Amino acid sequence: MIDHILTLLIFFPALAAMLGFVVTKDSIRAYGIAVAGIEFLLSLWLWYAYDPMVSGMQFMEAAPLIPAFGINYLLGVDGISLFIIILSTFFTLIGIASLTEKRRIKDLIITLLFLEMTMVGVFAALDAIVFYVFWEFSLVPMLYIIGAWGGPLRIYASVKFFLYTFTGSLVMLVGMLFMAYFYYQATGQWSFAILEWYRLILPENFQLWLFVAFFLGFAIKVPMFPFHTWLPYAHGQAPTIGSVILAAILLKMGTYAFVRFSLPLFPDASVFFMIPIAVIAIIMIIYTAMVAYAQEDIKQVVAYSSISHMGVIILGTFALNVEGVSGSVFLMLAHGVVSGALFLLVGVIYDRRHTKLMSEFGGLASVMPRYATIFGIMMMASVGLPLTINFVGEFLSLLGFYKQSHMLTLTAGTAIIVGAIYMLSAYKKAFFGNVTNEENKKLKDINKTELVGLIPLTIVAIWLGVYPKPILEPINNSVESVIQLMHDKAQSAEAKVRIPDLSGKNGTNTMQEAY
Amino acid sequence: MFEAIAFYLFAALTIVMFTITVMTSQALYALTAMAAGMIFISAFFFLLGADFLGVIQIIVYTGAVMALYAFGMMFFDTTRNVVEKGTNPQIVFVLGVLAAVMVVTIFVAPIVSNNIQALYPIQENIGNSQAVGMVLFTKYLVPFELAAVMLLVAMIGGIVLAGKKMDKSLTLMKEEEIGGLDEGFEPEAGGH
Amino acid sequence: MLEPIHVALGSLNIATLAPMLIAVVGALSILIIDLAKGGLHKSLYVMIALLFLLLDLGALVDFGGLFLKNGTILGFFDVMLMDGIAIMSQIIIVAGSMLFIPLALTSKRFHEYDYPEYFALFLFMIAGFQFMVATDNLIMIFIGLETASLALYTLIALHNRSKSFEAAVKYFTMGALAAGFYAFGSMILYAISGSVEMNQIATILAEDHYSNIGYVLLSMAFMIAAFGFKLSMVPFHTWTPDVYEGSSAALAGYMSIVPKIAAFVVAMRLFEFLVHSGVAWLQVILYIGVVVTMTASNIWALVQSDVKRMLAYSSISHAGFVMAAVLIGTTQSNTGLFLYWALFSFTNLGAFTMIWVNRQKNLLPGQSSDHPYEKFSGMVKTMPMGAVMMGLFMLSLAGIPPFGLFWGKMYMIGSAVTSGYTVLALIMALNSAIAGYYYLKLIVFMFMKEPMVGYNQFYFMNASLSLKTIIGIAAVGTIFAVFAVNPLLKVITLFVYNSGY
Amino acid sequence: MAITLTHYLVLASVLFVIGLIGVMRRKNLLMLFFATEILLNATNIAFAAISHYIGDLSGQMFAFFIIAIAASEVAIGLGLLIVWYKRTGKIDLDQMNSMRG
Amino acid sequence: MELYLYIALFAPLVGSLYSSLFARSPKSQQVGIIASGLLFTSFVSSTILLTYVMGGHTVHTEMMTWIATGDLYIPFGFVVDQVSVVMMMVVTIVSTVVHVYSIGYMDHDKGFNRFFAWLSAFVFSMMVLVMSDNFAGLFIGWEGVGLCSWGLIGFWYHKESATWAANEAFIMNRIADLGMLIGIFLVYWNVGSLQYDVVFSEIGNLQPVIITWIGIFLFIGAMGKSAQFPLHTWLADAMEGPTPVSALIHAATMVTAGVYLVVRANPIYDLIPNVGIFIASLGAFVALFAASMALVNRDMKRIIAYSTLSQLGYMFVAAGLGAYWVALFHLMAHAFFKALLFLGAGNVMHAMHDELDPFKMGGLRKVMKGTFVMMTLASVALAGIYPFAGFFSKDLILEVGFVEHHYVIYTVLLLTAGLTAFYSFRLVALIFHGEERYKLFGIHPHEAYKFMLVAMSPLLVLAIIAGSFKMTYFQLVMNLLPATQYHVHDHTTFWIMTIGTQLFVIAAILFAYKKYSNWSSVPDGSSAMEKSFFYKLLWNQYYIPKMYEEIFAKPYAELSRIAWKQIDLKIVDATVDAIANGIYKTGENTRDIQNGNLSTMLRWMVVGLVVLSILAVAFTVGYNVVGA
Repeated sequence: MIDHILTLLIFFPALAAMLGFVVTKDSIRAYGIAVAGIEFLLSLWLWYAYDPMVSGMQFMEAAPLIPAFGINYLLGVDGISLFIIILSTFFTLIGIASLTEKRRIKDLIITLLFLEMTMVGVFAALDAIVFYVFWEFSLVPMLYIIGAWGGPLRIYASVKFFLYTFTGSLVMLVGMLFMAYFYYQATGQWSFAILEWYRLILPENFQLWLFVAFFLGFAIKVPMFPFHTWLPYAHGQAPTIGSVILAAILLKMGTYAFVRFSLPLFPDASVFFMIPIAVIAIIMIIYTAMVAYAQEDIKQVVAYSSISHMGVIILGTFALNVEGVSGSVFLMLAHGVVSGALFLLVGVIYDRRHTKLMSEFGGLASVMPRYATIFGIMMMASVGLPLTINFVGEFLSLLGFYKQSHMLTLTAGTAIIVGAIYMLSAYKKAFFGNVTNEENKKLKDINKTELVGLIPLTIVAIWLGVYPKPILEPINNSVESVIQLMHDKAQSAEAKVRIPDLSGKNGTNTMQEAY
Repeated sequence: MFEAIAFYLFAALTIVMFTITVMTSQALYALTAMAAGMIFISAFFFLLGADFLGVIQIIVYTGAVMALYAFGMMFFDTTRNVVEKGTNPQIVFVLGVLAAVMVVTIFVAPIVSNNIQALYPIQENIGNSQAVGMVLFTKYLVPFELAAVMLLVAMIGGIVLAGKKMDKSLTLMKEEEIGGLDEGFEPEAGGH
Repeated sequence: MLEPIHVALGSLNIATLAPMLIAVVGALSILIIDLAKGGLHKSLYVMIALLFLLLDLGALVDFGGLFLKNGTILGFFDVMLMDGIAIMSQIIIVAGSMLFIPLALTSKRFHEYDYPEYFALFLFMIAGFQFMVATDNLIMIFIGLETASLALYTLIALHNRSKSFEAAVKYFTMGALAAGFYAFGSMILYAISGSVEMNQIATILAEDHYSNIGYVLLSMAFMIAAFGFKLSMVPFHTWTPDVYEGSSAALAGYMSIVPKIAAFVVAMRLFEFLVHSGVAWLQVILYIGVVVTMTASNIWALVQSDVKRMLAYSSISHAGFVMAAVLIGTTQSNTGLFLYWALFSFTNLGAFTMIWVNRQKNLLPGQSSDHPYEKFSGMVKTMPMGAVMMGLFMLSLAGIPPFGLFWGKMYMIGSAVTSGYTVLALIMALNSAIAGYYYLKLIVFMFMKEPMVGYNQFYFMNASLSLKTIIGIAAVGTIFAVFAVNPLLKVITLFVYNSGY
Repeated sequence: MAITLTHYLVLASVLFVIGLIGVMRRKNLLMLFFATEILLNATNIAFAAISHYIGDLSGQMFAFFIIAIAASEVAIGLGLLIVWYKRTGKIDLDQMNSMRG
Repeated sequence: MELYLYIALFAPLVGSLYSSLFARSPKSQQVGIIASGLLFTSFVSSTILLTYVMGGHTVHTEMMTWIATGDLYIPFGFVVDQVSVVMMMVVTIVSTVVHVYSIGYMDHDKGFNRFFAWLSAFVFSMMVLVMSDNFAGLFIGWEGVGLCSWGLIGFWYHKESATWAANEAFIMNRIADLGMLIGIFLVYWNVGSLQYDVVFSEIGNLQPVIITWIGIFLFIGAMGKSAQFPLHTWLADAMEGPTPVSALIHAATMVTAGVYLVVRANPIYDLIPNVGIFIASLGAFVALFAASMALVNRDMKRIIAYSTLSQLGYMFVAAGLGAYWVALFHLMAHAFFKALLFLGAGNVMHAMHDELDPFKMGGLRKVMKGTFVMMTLASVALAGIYPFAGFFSKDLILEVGFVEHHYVIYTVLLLTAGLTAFYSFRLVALIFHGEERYKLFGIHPHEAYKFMLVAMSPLLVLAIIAGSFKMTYFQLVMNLLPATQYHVHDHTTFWIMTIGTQLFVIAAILFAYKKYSNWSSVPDGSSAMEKSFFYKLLWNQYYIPKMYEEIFAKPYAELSRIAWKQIDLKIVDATVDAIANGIYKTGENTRDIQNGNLSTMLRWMVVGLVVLSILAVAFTVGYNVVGA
């Protein structure tokens, strides 16, 4: 069974979703929790069985799918993807457990389970087309969630979300096909296997074009400035569960893909585009933080803050050294936990007041103290306070990029300032001051259902801030092999310098060993 | 010389006839002019030694097709002229002239080829009809049979479409109406 | 005196006629049954037609085996040409027809199905298409094409309401013009080569080194116009939306698949040798044609308010997409063409069947067409399975993996990339994105809007077991396409490659 | 001044274009069908001429089949026109405007 | 010894967690008592460690790995050495006192339990800050105290001004923290480690320019935490928090973290004297600058806050000039008397029902004897009168300036010493002497709880006698810090200086008493002095807060609004929508190509044909031309 655990992980939720059609409306929530719980336990088992000392792929699975065109069903996890998979299952469980939605809950839970399949699939896929299949299919459940359970502008938001990301990924598909063609030219065989592609050393000009093609798909998903405008709408209109999954997992697909595809496939192009991308990342960080500060809707603040944080992740990824990339992978998880929790929290107040405008609130801290506390903890985590999960990632990302550019890091570092500005001012507007609005006076504090989701997240946010090692270590090992691979493949002199050579280091696997 | 005179004469006649066909507003003129044009075309066939075609042309076109059209005209009561309020007639002529110029530009260039061989050569000593028959029933047997199928299709189609059963539309009728209709509605087999 | 010709019967390869003859015999037997005893229920004719089509398919599969063993089979003085693409396209034609014909078994009565002739004409039409693809003789192609077209015009009109007459007349008139183009184009080819068989024409032109380039190009201009009409390439596409709207949804779905594959095969035979000969003109023209067709029809599809019309424009766009294969002209792209079309058949058939299923007899109040988007609004609440099915087909049409059409699209784009048409590949990809919008629009209506009061009783009005079965088959074919792609690819590649394309 | 193939081809093109003009400008459907006949006839002349000049019978065959096709088209065309006329009482194509866009 | 280390470190954390369990429950005395008890434990452990360290040992322990990736290795490592143990003592003493005091002070507050949770958490963070053995650990504490400071300044979160001040403090500190973070990055990428011992032993191998940058960036961090110009405005505003908080955080401990950082990083600053000069100059400037603002302020707590700021300036002068031990010594002494002063002020506030304007008080001497004595003595200590603590530490800094030949700095500091004495006693005089102006406002002041005064007494004792530890202290820290003795070698000069300074200070005190001890009315802005330019300048804090508001806060808000409404919605998003709409509009505008008219359709077909044939002809012509 352990040999096929990834297949199980991917298709168990889908199968359960199909069977879910039979379950009655009243018991569907329990069913959903059970399924998501089993899935989560399976993913924990995956972690348990995972050997953190091995940097390469584990639990590899292979089955022919369209061998005539080099497409195979290839799965595997390494330290980079392992925890994002766990995060996916974790958030699905939490999302379903703390679901407060009443309308057509059966459809919603079935959709969520399908979404879970696609999320796990994206992170476990080792074949570009299989990856693409899950990547693209994940749009559909999300489209439905936003479009059917969202706010007044839900249709606009969902269609925008869908078409925008769809467009980007189609360009990426062309890139993938070109890559496969290049592989075909080099070896005489079709292959979409990522690990096979890793072996290729592409000429620099090809790298540049392919990098751009992949970049477009990933950048829209992340979303990077200036492709980010779908996100505020999507978040603004999506129901709580939609925002949570979107922020926690779906956005990570983009950054994950950068680490999985762009970096190891195109080391020279990565170095070539490092500075422009860093500049975009910095614009994301500062500009969206400013936009977040101007928001009136608290959910939009969190939405824009997501973009801002994704900027830091991108920056860390393009640090192209172990510290930065590990940091950015860690920050993906951290941001997933924190922003997911923040969206859940916003959902709590939205359920009670059916508004998300901060001007409607004020003084919530005295009416809903427990809520304010958890919100405060998560806000501080979002701001990147040490000993919270976000700090580790942000610190490492910035630290990593500092190696590449002092000035840019200094500018990007303003993230910690501007982040504090919008978060604190939002918190102040919503929670501090006197209760002015009559409707707020009788608000009930956070209830058990909601705590079910939030308590574990709070624990994780602090636990991993204090003791990130169990996660950071496997990440580090896998990232080291990626960086070494990049160094070995790099052709330009600049890239050789920019990407550190780890081969002298003890315990580091070289490219051949790892893959 | 005779050939040239005949060519130019019939060319002029055909062109005039067909021009009348497309330009006149009287359906009857058009029909008559076309019938005449068809006959003049058969003259070209005779000129070119395609006797069989010439005969077929006269029989089929002037005989069958024209009769059909004439029948149609009577049916449609073409005394009520369709007002041809030609929208943008200049476009039509510009397009026409352009097409003519382009095609003619190409056609004035002689065909240069050393590789054209007659696959089914016209033999001088054999009558055209015989030769045609020979080819038609060997090489073109299948197309010939298929043409028969096509004519069958056309026949069935024509009959079905013009038949009485088309007067009432089951597609548009409500189910109850059809139900009531069934007793009185004699489903004629195929309408022939 | 003319020498009598002795022809050995065996050399004729009469068997090459078998598939078409089966269809013709089927049609004739329907007519005879009707003569013998009128007033029989349509289900009888449906089943007879199905049986004959099954025989037809069996014969084709048999030919497939023969082809793989012996290569291309010629028959009847080389008029009949059973090569790989002929067999494959015929299989698609017959299989598509088999999925189509049960759609006659609606729970409502529509005019055309009261005619046994309808089924006879249908089989004649199939025979026509089969002849059209199984030859490289321009005369034969013309007659096959006309047989099929004339039958098709009649079938459209038999729906018997003014829109279908209008559609049929429009289609017919434009078809007549296109026939003129075809005849003129063939004439020019004949003038410069002295032959009406495409392989000979190709040989002679090559031997001449295309010295009559003007004639060649002019003939191609006429041919592109003629086949542009059949394949509904812009600006010869204008009939498509009207005809689709005017005919019954079932027939519209059929038209989006079968006639086009026949036309594609002829286009492949006709254009590809020129594409390969390095006549840049044709490449440029096809390039422009493909891009304009894809893009323009997509853009027009965006603004449609009727689902069937939208699907009409969408099928124009798909045809443009596939036409790229002819432009690229590699084995991979031609394989992609058939793969795409096979997958497209399932999906599009499903989509049109879904529309057929909720066809009501008369127009809805306040609407001017049969299938406005509003009719589908909130469908997920009243008819969840129906909505899911329709959504599935829309997603597949949009090219969302892992549904059927994605694999076709991927392979087509892949073949473009492989042949150096990177920009074309990008345009194809971006067009898929634009297309996403209108498919999504229907999904939005079905899944995200509230049902319109008074409309919901129209869902599944026309459903019957056989229609549901067809939808089921189409859905299964669409969802599990991924497992069919590999065997399909292998077989198609073998067929295409061995036919020299 | 011998009559060459070019003469015939030019004649055919001229007739073809006359047909095209007719197709484009006719609003009366019946008369529009006349124009389509002209198109085919123009081609027929060219086929016969080519056949004559290169001494090959295929052209005549083609023309023969074109005549058959033209005849079939007339049958179907008239059939369609009749149902259309019976339903609407018109044969004016400008009246055919229930579908657009 | 590690056990004591962990007790000292984690006892406050336990206290905090325990208190936070009750955070939402009604006030419960035991929470305060237990928290205080745990802090006392911490204090005892620190004392034990102190004796241990005095024996010439240090304790260095690594609890566990925190972050390890690539070459980066950051453990949770703690070190108790001569420097950190001094800080630990200061922190634990003052915080224990403040905790006990708070039991009384926060007696009537709804958020009693919550207060202790925050306060203990702060102590924990501070302990992490001082005990960490690496820069990252320092940064944890650094940010942790910032967080607690935020929570405590904004403790009364229903007050707009409090939450505003809390956010201001946090954000300003964040600005400085960025500098610190960059400093840490620089250290890491140049040294390869963040451990103090590694860094300090290898720092000498680096290029001077890099060391300079490291020094500058680390000092930027220090500037924020220690509220040095220009990041000083938050400190005065932070007085919105409860007074014990001001005593603990904004006087004794947190704000001195900057000084601690410079002292801790002395091997770095030793190598870059230029930066040191800058630090010293800035310190001197801030000393004078803050003192001048204190002269006219009418908010009791703000006056003390400015005084703190001014004293921090002194410390930076010392540290900048390389007299790290002096800086640390003044830090310690200052912690005691300044905390005392704040707690006294807290008593006054309590008595006066949170009235802060000393002009509205007066004559409180009679009702608040204990407080009066304590505040007066604390002020004396602050003024640096012999033999109080301030004399030993502050005068030493003046001497350092003199000995190091920085006479300008010396003069400035001397002047500041006079000002310090003046405003301190202006405050004392206004509060405790003169007419009982509070009666105008109908207030009935009363002395604080006894135990609060008792709790304050250790600080009083220390404020008095701390100076006598000087040599012991020197012996202790010289193991780690440069053991430079700062003596004016010329005895005459020394005595003239010392006595002169004392006289100058005493004169200032007397002047203050003379001017304010008989004050009778509450100023209403009508006097000539209040209208003078300088008064207004000082009263408005040199218009700096206003300037920040105008230059940074408002434009930032405005820019943010523009970024959202104009750029994001109207440019970025609108572009995307415009593309989509453009495509859609194209469809709308061209759909009439299919206008349903058969004639048009046929014409389009012919158009297509004609275009194709034109292209064919064009190509043919071109082909022939080129071919020929």
